[in-house]
Amino acid sequence: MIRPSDMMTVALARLLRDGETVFCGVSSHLPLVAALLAKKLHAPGLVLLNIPGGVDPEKPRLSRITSAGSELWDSAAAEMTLAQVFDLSMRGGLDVAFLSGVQMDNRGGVNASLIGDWRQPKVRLPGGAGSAVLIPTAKRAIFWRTKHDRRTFVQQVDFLTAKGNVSDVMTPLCHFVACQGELLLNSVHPYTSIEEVAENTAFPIRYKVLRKTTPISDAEVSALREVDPHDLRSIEF
Amino acid sequence: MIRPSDMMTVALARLLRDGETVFCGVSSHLPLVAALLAKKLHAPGLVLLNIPGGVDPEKPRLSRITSAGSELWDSAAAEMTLAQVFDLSMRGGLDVAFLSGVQMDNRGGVNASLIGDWRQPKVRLPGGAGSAVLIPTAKRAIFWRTKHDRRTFVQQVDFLTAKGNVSDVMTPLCHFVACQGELLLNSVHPYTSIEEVAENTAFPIRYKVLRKTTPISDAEVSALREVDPHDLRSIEF
Amino acid sequence: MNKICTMAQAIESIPDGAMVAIGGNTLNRVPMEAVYQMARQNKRNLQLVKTAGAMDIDLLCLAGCVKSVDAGYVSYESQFSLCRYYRQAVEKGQVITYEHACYTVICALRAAAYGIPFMPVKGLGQTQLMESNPRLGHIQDPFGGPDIAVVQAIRPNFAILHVHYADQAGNAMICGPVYEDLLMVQASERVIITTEEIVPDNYFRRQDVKAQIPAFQVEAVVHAPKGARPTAMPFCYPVDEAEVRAFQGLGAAEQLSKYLEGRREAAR
Amino acid sequence: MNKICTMAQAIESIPDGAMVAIGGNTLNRVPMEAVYQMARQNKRNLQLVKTAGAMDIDLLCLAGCVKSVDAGYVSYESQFSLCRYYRQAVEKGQVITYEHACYTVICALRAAAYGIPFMPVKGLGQTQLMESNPRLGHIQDPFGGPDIAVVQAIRPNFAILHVHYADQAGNAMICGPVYEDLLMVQASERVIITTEEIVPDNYFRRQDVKAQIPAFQVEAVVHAPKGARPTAMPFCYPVDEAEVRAFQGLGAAEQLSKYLEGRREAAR
Repeated sequence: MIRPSDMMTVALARLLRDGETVFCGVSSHLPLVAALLAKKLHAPGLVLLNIPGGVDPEKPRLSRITSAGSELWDSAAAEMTLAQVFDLSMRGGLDVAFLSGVQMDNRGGVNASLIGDWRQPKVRLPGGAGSAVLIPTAKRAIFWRTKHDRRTFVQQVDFLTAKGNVSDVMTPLCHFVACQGELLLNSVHPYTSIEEVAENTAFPIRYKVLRKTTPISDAEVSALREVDPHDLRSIEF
Repeated sequence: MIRPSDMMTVALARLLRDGETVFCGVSSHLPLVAALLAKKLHAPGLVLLNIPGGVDPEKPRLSRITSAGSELWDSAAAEMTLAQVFDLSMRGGLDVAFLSGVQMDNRGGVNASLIGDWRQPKVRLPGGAGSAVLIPTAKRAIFWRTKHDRRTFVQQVDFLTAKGNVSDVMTPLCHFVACQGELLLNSVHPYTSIEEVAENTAFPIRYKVLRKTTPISDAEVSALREVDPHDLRSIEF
Repeated sequence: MNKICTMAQAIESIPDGAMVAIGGNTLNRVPMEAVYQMARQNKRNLQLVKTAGAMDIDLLCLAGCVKSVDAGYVSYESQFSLCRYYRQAVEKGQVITYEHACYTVICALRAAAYGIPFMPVKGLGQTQLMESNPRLGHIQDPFGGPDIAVVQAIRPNFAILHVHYADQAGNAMICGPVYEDLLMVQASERVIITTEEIVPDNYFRRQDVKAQIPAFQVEAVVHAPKGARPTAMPFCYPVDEAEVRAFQGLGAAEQLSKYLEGRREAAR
Repeated sequence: MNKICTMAQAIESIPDGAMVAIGGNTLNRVPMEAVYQMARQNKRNLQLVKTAGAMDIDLLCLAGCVKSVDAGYVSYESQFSLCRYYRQAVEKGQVITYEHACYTVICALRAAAYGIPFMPVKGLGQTQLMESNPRLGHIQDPFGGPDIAVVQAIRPNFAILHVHYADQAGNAMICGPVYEDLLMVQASERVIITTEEIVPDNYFRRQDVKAQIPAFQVEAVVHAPKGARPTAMPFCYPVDEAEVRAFQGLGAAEQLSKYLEGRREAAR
């Protein structure tokens, strides 16, 4: 049986290309593992950027508690503070930013801020961290979320934290791609169906060609074990 | 006989107070020695800031060629890049900046840029370095110049590089202080006279009380020898 | 000048209502001993500034010390989940949130460090942060380009950081990730350093790598071994998970003073 | 990826008309071997960017490579006096000077690094730089404060720096004063590193102090021992005074090629 956390991680890794600069922020174990997996498999020149400022750490021993700790700095070749990583994106030099949130609409709008009205929020969420500036400036902003339900994929977000260059959306059920400003279903993970995706999505599902996500290969399985032996990719599951 | 370079250095040192942050830039051997002398004599807590970014270097072995070299960094306790030193002044945290130039008028206007019209300069000068932003922002901008003649102290500068908080002007002949926007003669060095100052100054000499600059004491002489054994204060004489 | 003082003395210098920037990031190198002390001293109406905060902000909210938070992210990560005391305080209207994009906190601190009233910010596209956060605005490009977003300067009254090494004069060094700490030093009016270790005078002068924080910018130095606990201190100690959980389990403000007392004992 | 190439190859990548930021300060850690190579390759219409330049700008002016200079200060210090070739070129109208306050060069580079079109600058009070330099202007404060000066972003096409250590991928480290070099890396489109020493792969990974320049920002690495001569390289060599004087004594552009040939021999 394929675990959604494995499928998501592998599918995210496949989106990354050799030589790209890739930013992972706070509370981002799953895309962090995906980036390390891509580096191991097909993108050895991928450059991981992060909050502690370690550029391209080598085989970091990830922490269960944080994805912003010094373990991403220790084996780095160079230093680039968070401020400088943001600057890089602002001047057009960041290829990929991984970002998450609590709500997303079918135009790629992200809410990570609050539920209700901002003047008097019903629920205060953690906040978008870098989203508001990274989603519009990174060449590709990849949205990931470990829940796929109608409270997450909504008709309209309660608050628009950020919107911009979301290129891909990865969930436990499927992979959306942005096409002319609209999220289209690109592939459904092997263990589910378009019906299940539709049931759990509050906006209408549209697609051009419906694919199944390519199953995880043996090489991917073993690389995944190697880069994430403690299964940190599954923390939020 | 008192050398003008010694008198200027000592008189500048006397202007500095304990605990002050003091910036010396390029081509500034004389005020650099003055700052080290003040630190030696009456201002042990003076913090010297400089272009290489060495904060408060301890007994640096100065270079004859540059006042922006690594000898000011090597024995520093902390690092503060030039950009950060400027920032400090911009936010109101720099006590003293030493600056020079080629012309000065009796309102404290400085020209370090050019002679003639800026659209077609007759003589291109080095440029004001930090003057244009430091003279208005440092709490006290101290102007020093190793020449005192009518081409330097002019009725009107050819080009206004900077103007602002000039508090003191030190020359081989005398010490001016700024008072309500005007340079007033504060003291004449022991080896000269108000007549000589006036002859060599193109603007009218005004003063409230005319003093002689206090001669160099024995303690000052010996401290000067210690901080500047190779007489770098006299390079421009 | 010897700037070493006790934690109590250092924190006493912070008046109610002060704007305070807190170093570190999430559960990494946060000056928690100083945070505990702020709660013990019952500070009121603090205006907190941070890019990504967690237990620091959560605890000060539980203790009722906080008036407002300027931050891009306030939450624990992964298993420790949300900052519930902070959430409750915001949802009850007790704490004002100025939500930022982490980077706009950085830009606002840069503006303060550079002595300018505001900083242009690239990248703030379609976002309701522009309407919900009064510190954000727009401005014309005088050189003819399109309008650009700006953020107002944030000049904290205090920055509090926990470092690895400091001398008695206040020269201080952080090893490993610096986060926004150095920027906070430059942006803030007054700086309090808590340090794992006090090093001898002239220690940094003999190093090839200099202290990143010059003494003249520092007002107080507190010797606080394990001063970041229960957050992680790179090269020194990891997150103390049990202690974080104990805090998260308190539930009510009444339990906090006992917890803080326990922490005082542990620090002895 | 191995980015090591010859000086000739690295400099060939710079087209005529390029805007080039040159590392170092006055006679300190200037990438002179690269400057020589630009002159040998007869670059034309270069737009030079520097806070405080000396022999680098002077030589490129003598060689007729320069269209404009953005700088705060162009001169040798003390005994070496003025940059006469630069002066003559400006006075003859061959070279345009955009005069800055050093800090406005820094602010312009920061604007480029931050992806913004301009940077507010505190402190530009009464100065004719505002009228003589078209890169300076004024702007309203949208938060109600007084108007403030701004400088337009300067985004060089190239930054050229001389460093102590670099690996073949381009990770690079400067020891001692960094001047504006690191900012130039962030502000520029392409970066050429010349280095005293090539270090093995993973050299920096094992250090407590990391490379300040990440490989991905670097396009070319040139192994150039003594590549800063005749300027000083901290911890390595002082200014070569005789060579500076020899250059200052050339007098005319015709003498320059022989001088450059001599330098090529010396570098072997």
